[in-house]
Amino acid sequence: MMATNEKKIIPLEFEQPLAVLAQQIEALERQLGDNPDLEGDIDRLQEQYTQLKKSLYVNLRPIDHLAIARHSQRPYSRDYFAIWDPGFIELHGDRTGADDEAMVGGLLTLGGIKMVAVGTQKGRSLREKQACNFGMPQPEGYRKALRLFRHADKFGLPILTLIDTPGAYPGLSAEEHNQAQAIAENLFELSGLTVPVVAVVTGEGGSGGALAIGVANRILMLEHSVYSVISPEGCASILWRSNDKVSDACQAMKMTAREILQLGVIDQVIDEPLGGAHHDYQLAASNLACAVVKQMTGLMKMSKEEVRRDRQNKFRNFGAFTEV
Amino acid sequence: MMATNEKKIIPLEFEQPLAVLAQQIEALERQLGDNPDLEGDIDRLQEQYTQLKKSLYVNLRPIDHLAIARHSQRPYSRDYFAIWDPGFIELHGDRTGADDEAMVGGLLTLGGIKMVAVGTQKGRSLREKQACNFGMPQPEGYRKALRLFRHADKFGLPILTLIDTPGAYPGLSAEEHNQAQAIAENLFELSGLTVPVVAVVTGEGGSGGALAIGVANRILMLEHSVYSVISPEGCASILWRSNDKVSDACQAMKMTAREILQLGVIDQVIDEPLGGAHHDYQLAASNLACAVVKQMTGLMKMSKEEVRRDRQNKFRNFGAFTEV
Amino acid sequence: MDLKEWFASRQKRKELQENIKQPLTTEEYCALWTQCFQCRELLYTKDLRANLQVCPKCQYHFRVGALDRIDQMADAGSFVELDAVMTSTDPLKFFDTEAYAKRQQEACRKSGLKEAVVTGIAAINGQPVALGAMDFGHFGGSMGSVVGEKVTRLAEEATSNRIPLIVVSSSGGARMQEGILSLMQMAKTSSALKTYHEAGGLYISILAEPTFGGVTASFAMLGDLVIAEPGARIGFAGRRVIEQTIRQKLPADFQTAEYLLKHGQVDMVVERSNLKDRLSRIISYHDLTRTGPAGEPANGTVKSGQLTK
Amino acid sequence: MDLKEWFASRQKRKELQENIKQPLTTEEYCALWTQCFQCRELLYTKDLRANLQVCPKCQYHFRVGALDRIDQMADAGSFVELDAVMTSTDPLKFFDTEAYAKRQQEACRKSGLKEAVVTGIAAINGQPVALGAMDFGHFGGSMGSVVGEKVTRLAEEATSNRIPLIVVSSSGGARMQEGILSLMQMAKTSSALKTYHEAGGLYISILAEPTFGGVTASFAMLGDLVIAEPGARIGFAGRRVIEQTIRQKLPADFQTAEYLLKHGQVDMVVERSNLKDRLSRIISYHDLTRTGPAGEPANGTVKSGQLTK
Ligand SMILES: [Zn+2]
Ligand SMILES: [Zn+2]
Repeated sequence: MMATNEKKIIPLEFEQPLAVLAQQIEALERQLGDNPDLEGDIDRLQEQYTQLKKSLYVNLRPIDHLAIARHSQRPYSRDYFAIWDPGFIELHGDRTGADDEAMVGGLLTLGGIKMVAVGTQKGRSLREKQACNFGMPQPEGYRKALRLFRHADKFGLPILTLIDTPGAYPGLSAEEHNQAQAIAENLFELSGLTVPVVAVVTGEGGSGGALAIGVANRILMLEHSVYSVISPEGCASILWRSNDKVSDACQAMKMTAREILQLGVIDQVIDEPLGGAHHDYQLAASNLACAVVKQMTGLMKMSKEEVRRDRQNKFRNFGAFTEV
Repeated sequence: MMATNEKKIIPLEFEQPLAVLAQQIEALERQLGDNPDLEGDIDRLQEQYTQLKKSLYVNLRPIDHLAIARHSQRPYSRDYFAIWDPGFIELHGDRTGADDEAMVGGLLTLGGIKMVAVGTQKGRSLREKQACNFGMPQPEGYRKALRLFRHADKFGLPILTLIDTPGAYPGLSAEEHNQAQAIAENLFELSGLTVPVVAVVTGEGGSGGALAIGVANRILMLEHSVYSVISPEGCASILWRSNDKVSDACQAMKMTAREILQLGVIDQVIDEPLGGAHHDYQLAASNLACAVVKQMTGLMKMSKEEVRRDRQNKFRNFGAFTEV
Repeated sequence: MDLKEWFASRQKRKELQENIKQPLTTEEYCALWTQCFQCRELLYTKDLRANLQVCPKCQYHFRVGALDRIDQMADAGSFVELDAVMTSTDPLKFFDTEAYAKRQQEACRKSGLKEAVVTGIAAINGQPVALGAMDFGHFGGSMGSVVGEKVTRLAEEATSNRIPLIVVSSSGGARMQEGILSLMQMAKTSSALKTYHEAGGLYISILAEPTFGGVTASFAMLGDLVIAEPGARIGFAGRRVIEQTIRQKLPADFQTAEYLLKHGQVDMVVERSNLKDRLSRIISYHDLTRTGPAGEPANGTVKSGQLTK
Repeated sequence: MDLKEWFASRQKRKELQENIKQPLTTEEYCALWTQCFQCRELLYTKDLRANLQVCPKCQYHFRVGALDRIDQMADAGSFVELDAVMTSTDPLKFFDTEAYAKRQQEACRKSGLKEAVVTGIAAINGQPVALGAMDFGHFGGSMGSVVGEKVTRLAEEATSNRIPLIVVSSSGGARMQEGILSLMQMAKTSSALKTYHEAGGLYISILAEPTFGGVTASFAMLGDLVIAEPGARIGFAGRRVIEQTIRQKLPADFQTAEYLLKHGQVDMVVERSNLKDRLSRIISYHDLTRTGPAGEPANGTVKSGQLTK
């Protein structure tokens, strides 16, 4: 877990005006000892800073959300699990040859509810990032998740999944080990589970690789997270045949939390701390926990058959078509 | 399929006296044109040959059975499948990365019964032998078999397995891919199937690697086949600390078909053509088919629950102990 | 254009060709001949079609449109199309360099189809089946809401009629222009197949050149049995994307049907000329009237007159 | 010797040690000290035992006998042994360089046990469990008819009482001297675990140094959760056999608990000092009274007074 208090937050490109103001304030504060008259200026700038910050984050473009969702200091699954439950019992492995670190899972207690939690993991240090394959699971990772889903189903444990992945890994052995089948099997099996499943997109929801742990009764998204059928870079290069059109692709695909809520695909957008979850891990984790516990509590009142039918009906209704 | 009529049968060591007689007869026959008086000698030798052959095969030592079971011309699973059903539909792969050629399976019709057939396969040519890893499946092979077992169970198709394997492969990736778990899971799942399972040891029944497809309602063995908890070579080297004691190990372990029948572990010993199945593929296949069809027909009269309980009870009763 | 119209227009075309003996335009001439992608042989298009779109010289399996595919697999006259008029709306008002609505019109004009999959009930050697065929020629065979909905309904149809389900996939993946809704079709179809599976259904998935992305990672890989056509390229990620990611050359036969067979991903590779017979024989092994939802014998049996709702 | 006798004799030994202050024999002196296999430190045996047989210097986990293991895991006084008097017959009249019957006597003398596994009902932090522990010191922890039968009965006991099942494995594999009957124990135990599984039971398998062969390839690898002890060597085939077969050196950490963790075969590696607490916490997640055989809520709940038959 990264302690945000001790570490300087790296500003994003669209946050530069804010960063400039902050620097000015800091400079003035250093001179304050010599020149007490500056206090007024500082106050004025501080006010300006607060205003700018507020307005900045209400008028974010889709590509800005994407930048926040991908922020290198954004809390990852392990951060949430550690904040929520220091006694989290991690379960490893697919039983057939690999323990994919890009997929973390185990026994978690949240708001008094005992559950199986599974999440993609990006890694913080370079070494971790490589170990986690930058958050791109291999087929072995999806199969590890499936093993935990089945465990949960057997013992009536509700399931929480946290999604933050660019997608499945486009690699040689991933194809050889049939990642298409691994993803498909997860969709297939998740749809048949008789325990409540709550999925939260906490960062990037990257296509099939995200959906593989996202077939849930309730799908939530953090305010600045994104969810899309293809990466905006992929979309831009295919449809615009240009790498400069990523922003257009973000816009066109309607991939932000609020847009996807409007499309009716998700159930709730969870507020983040101002500027993004990486500004305050504790608050982000707490907001997330509240939302999850509330949804889970509701679902846990259903019978096994109801909970399954609820999930299947949800996905059954997705689609936009006419029959005339 | 090897055509035995066209190919000379390679004699085993204990068959040498027979081979010598056969050579003498042949030599005399070549001289018969010059010296018609030899006919009497030939007849006498021929009589001797027939007598010797008969007595030879009723007094086989365990290690002689082992030699026949391992004979390089012994019919393998593919030979039986091809003789029984030219329309055999082979099904490949474990779905997650490998198609182990040491484990063959598919949809087979035998005596009018549609079934799923699975068998280990040793390979005939050097290239085939290597492709089949000399009949030693990898974990992927056991998982392929399991996939077919589950298919059979879903569609109510009875299962036939043919066992002829030195055992699971003692290799690096086999261990890394958790072959112990692969074997254990097969035992676990086979015991729960609700379709009839008939297993036949057709050659070598090598320990856990054999049992992994051998948890059946009825277990049959070909007359000269063997079935043991460890290879006699392994047993000799561990218990006698000597490679010369293989014959003693064979004797001590009680691994021949008749001995195992006496121990109550198998249900039937199937006659082979005189000298072994490799002397007459058609006859061997036909004997085997008759036995299988008869057993299968009986089992198919049971209900799903009965067939499962029958199998579980069978294995529940194996063991020799006292409680005083 | 539904299947009946298509057959009618094909008949008309035939008659036209025989009646009018005028010199050919260049376009008409080109349509007469097809060059094999693999061996470069120049083939008479009519012969190629008669040979099920397989090059008689090198056995290269050309792509087959959805209607031709059904024609090849279903007993003559047995196919009854479902959901023929379903079309996609434009939920995102998607616009890249062109509006999605415009691109859809274009796709329909090119393929002569309303969408990238044609579904219905048919018979294969007398055995009733639920049959779907994708058409790569329509919008790259991409899966949007309509493809997802039609495949889902087909699975539901197969479930309620207790008949085998056969889907021939050929797709570039999910349809980007419908954004997240396209992605959700993967889950929707998989969920319908789960229900079908638990009801004891037999689903045979056929993978044709090419099958990629969200289609592979959902219904295409969920067959009880999976059959690939020779040479078909099948995968999740595209070859070029993988090469860019891992910065190394991939094997020449990477992601071909034969490569997948070697890597345990498909049950068999079947030549198109044997496909119908093989399907028929496989189906004969799976008596769906025998097993019911709980694995117990079903109460009723399928009557062929009661196949469609 | 059953557990009660063992505790009694241990108590007697303790008293003896305290009362008699005579000079030690060489044997007694050697028994007082143990050298760590890993760091070579000379450890006072009593301290080592007090530290759960873990080297305080390098954390090397020594093998633990079945009775000590139960002592470490079960709440004091909670263990009630099952099938304490079961012994193997000699179905094959097996003779190698010595008769099997003779070897059995020898094994009992060395281990002080009747067989290579001790099973019973116990409590872990108040939670009733079915508990089995293997003893490598008895006949190499090999599985013959008795080990198979006792593990099977333990699983059946766990099934009928709806309590968690915990088995600590430590074994060289199947017992050759019982031939094919030993092999069949793999299937017998796995079959009992299948029934337990379908009844919704929680089975935690603990793999201790060393676990190999037929034990690994049956009940040891069938846990809902699989826990290994640090440094424990676990596998199917032995390291030397593999090296001879593949003719290459194996990695130094091959088949260690940590290697298995990296290769996805075990859920976690847990130090012995944390094991009881970890088990207790894991069990608290799995309420076996909640799920019944068909995945529906069970009718009754477990009453701790009704644990043994
Ligand atoms: Zn060609
Ligand atoms: Zn030490």
